[in-house]
Amino acid sequence: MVNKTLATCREAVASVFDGATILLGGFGDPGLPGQLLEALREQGAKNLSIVHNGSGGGTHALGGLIHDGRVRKLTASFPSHPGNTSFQDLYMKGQIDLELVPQGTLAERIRSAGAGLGGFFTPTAAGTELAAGKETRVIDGRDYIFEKPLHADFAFVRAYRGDRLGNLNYRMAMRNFNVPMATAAKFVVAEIDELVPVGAIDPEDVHTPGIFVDHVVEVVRHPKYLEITTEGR
Amino acid sequence: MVNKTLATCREAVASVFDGATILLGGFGDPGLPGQLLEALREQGAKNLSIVHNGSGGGTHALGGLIHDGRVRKLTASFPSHPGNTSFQDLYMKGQIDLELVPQGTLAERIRSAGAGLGGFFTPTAAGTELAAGKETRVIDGRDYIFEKPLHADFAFVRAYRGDRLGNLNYRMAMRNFNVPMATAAKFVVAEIDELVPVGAIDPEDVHTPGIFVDHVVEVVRHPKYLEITTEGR
Amino acid sequence: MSLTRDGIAYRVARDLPEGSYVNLGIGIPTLVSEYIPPDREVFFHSENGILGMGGLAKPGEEDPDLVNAGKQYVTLLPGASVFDHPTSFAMIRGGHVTHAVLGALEVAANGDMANWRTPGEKVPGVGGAMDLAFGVHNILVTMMHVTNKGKPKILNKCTLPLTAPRCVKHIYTNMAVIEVTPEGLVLREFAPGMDPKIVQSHTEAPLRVAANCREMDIPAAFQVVHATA
Amino acid sequence: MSLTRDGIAYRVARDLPEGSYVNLGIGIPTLVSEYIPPDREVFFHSENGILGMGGLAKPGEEDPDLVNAGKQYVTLLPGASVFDHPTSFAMIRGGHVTHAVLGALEVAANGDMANWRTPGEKVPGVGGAMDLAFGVHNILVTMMHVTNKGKPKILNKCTLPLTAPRCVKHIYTNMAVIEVTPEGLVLREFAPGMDPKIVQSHTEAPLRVAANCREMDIPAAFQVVHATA
Repeated sequence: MVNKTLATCREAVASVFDGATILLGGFGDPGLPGQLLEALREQGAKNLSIVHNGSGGGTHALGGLIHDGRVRKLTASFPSHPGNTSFQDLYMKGQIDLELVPQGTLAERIRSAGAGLGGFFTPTAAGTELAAGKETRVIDGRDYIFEKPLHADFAFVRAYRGDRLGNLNYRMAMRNFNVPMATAAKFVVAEIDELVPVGAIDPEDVHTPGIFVDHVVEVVRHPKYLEITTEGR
Repeated sequence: MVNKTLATCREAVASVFDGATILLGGFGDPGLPGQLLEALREQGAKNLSIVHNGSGGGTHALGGLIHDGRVRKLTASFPSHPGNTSFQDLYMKGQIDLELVPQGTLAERIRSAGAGLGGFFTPTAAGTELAAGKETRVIDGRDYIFEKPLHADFAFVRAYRGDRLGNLNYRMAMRNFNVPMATAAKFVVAEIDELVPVGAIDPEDVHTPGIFVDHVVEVVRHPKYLEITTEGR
Repeated sequence: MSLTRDGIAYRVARDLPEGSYVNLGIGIPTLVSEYIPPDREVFFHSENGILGMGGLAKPGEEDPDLVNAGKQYVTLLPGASVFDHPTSFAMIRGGHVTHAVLGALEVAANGDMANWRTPGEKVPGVGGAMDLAFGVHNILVTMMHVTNKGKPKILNKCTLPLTAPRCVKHIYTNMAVIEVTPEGLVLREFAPGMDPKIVQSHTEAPLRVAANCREMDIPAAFQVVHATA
Repeated sequence: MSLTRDGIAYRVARDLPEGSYVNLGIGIPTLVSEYIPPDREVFFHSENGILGMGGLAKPGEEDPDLVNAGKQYVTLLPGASVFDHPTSFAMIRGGHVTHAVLGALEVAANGDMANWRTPGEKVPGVGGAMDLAFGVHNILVTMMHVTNKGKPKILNKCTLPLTAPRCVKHIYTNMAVIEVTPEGLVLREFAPGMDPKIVQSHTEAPLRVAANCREMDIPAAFQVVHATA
């Protein structure tokens, strides 16, 4: 019997190696796998390359991982979290690399990787500073730039319900980057609120089919991750 | 008050013009907008360019439209419907053009159009007869071919439930090409089984948000479209 | 007199047509949703995967899984939908979102816009700004007409890195409503008590005055004495 | 003796591992799902947007909105999911579907496969064949070992237009199980009553006989007297 469940976040992050590239889902708190991140922080792997929309704040979750000096590179669309952050400190000291990617391009590059494509042309950023060094092409009279797929070693996502086959269901605005990220890494782990029996998620309500997922871990939602954040877009 | 409902399929197809390109959803019967097609057949527009997975059989729906000589070009992945068909007759006589596209490439080209992209590189068909004349590129050691987005003037799709805002919900295997097609045409009409009040479709169950849809038409499902077909893939 | 921030939002809200699909940036744009006439249906889109967004959630009624692009807890209106990032940006880049109301640091006479790199910022961030500026047909800029130091923000040419070239269609400020046309900027309306000459004196780029240019019709509550006018 | 069509399907089914995600082509491959051992979980994928497909629907119990890629009415197993075409082909092209069992007209010694253009066909059709052949790591071919006219289908070089180059990993026929390796074809098993020489005599491409090559372990019900052997 296929059983993708793991008992703890610790087991789920055990195989993360130094220098790994990790897709980290979530946008704000919804869909952020905060407890996998805390487990990763304890696990100790370093020189990580993290792909996430933002850079996190405070000293928990992603902010904590960056604070601990464990991240060598961040690929993000909005790392400019208001206020002083660990990311800002390290970035100003030249101790962390940043690849800044427009949000839609970031999502599409991840989807492209998961879908087995070799890249795509997007109009976004054509002719701007963020297109510097990128291949450009005029297609049907419009300027486009070429963007490559963004593959990763690991993806950590958060969903609402999951089953032992890895099927995931998200509530409300939790899908965000989680849906494409779950398709684009060699090893995909989902932190879920509730492990349900196979069949409890209606076939029409499976947002990430189990084919994409290696493991699910049920966690108790920590109130810390429910705080209202003030992070900008 | 926004109201995208139309009373009849006749109104829904009224603006189709000679030479129009039409995305036609469905795979087999599920998701095929059969009554919009019958209305289109009565409407009379000709020299149509139709994009659909297959070529239809018999003399109703797409088969009927082709039978009537109204289609000048078919873009499809599997037009080789078993048995003699109107498409086969016209194709053998050189009276209808065929653009043969692998099924996944067809779906992705349509999605690419709806997503505002300029095209993508896919490994599918690289080095085969279907890549003849296409740009090729080696990306990270693998051969890819370039495929352009497939835009259209009209998209006709079929959904299960819909509301006056154009939100659509599909049952089971109805989503198929309908989801991407609803994003890729200038004018999008959905044939639906049931018009429901706004809010009746849960936000998490909207598979095609109303932003993509121009009109919905409620129809009574005709038993003719429930016949078991023997069309191959 | 000039408009308050809410006044600018109020003025933009009047121009969003029935059935439009609108993305609101942070700052003044966020206020726009408050001023949609009650008999008009406008659908608000949020980059993180929401269409049909309602107002902010009341304290104590927040849904922890439902924030807007500014990470504020929001509500949904009947007929709303939720989806993933690729779908959300397909809506933006594919031209399905009909209007975006964005803040800007600079706008040029040809519609060039700069709003993603702030002078002196430590860490750059672009978010969804470029996708919106490139993908949405009607880019409506809301901003104060001049900087805190009184310098024009509507320029002959942007000095900051561009978000997108030639993307802005209309500019709404505390002083004026300006249309970007292929022939340059056209002054459509000015704040109550102002006139075209005053607006031009705060604008680097030349303004053509529309034949039907008029004083804005805006409630007194949205007007303030303008410090620099 | 050689295997029936069901025998070929039975033999393939034994090799699909627990937890595999499998796409079945039409013809012999369709039969494979019948022979998965009951204690083994294998998930069947259908191009038109189904994962976790069960068997064919019983007459009178068809769901009009649920067909497989062959347009037959099917059922879903618990844990199934449905999705759209772009997602379905992301599963295929992205390498998430682990196995595809496909019919073929010709397979070459290097793993080249031809299965999309039939000689003499009037209208060409490719369907999802190329996406599968290019995207899925384990391409398992099932076919009769020779044509109706007794000619080999396992060739030094394909004569028909390729579906994909170097894609086949294993070939299952009524006579043999053959592995495609970088060094050429390796005979792993032969049908009961056959031997490596007989198999080679029906195969154009040279076969190396594996050190542990053996007679297939297959129930008698799946064996028939082979006309050409």
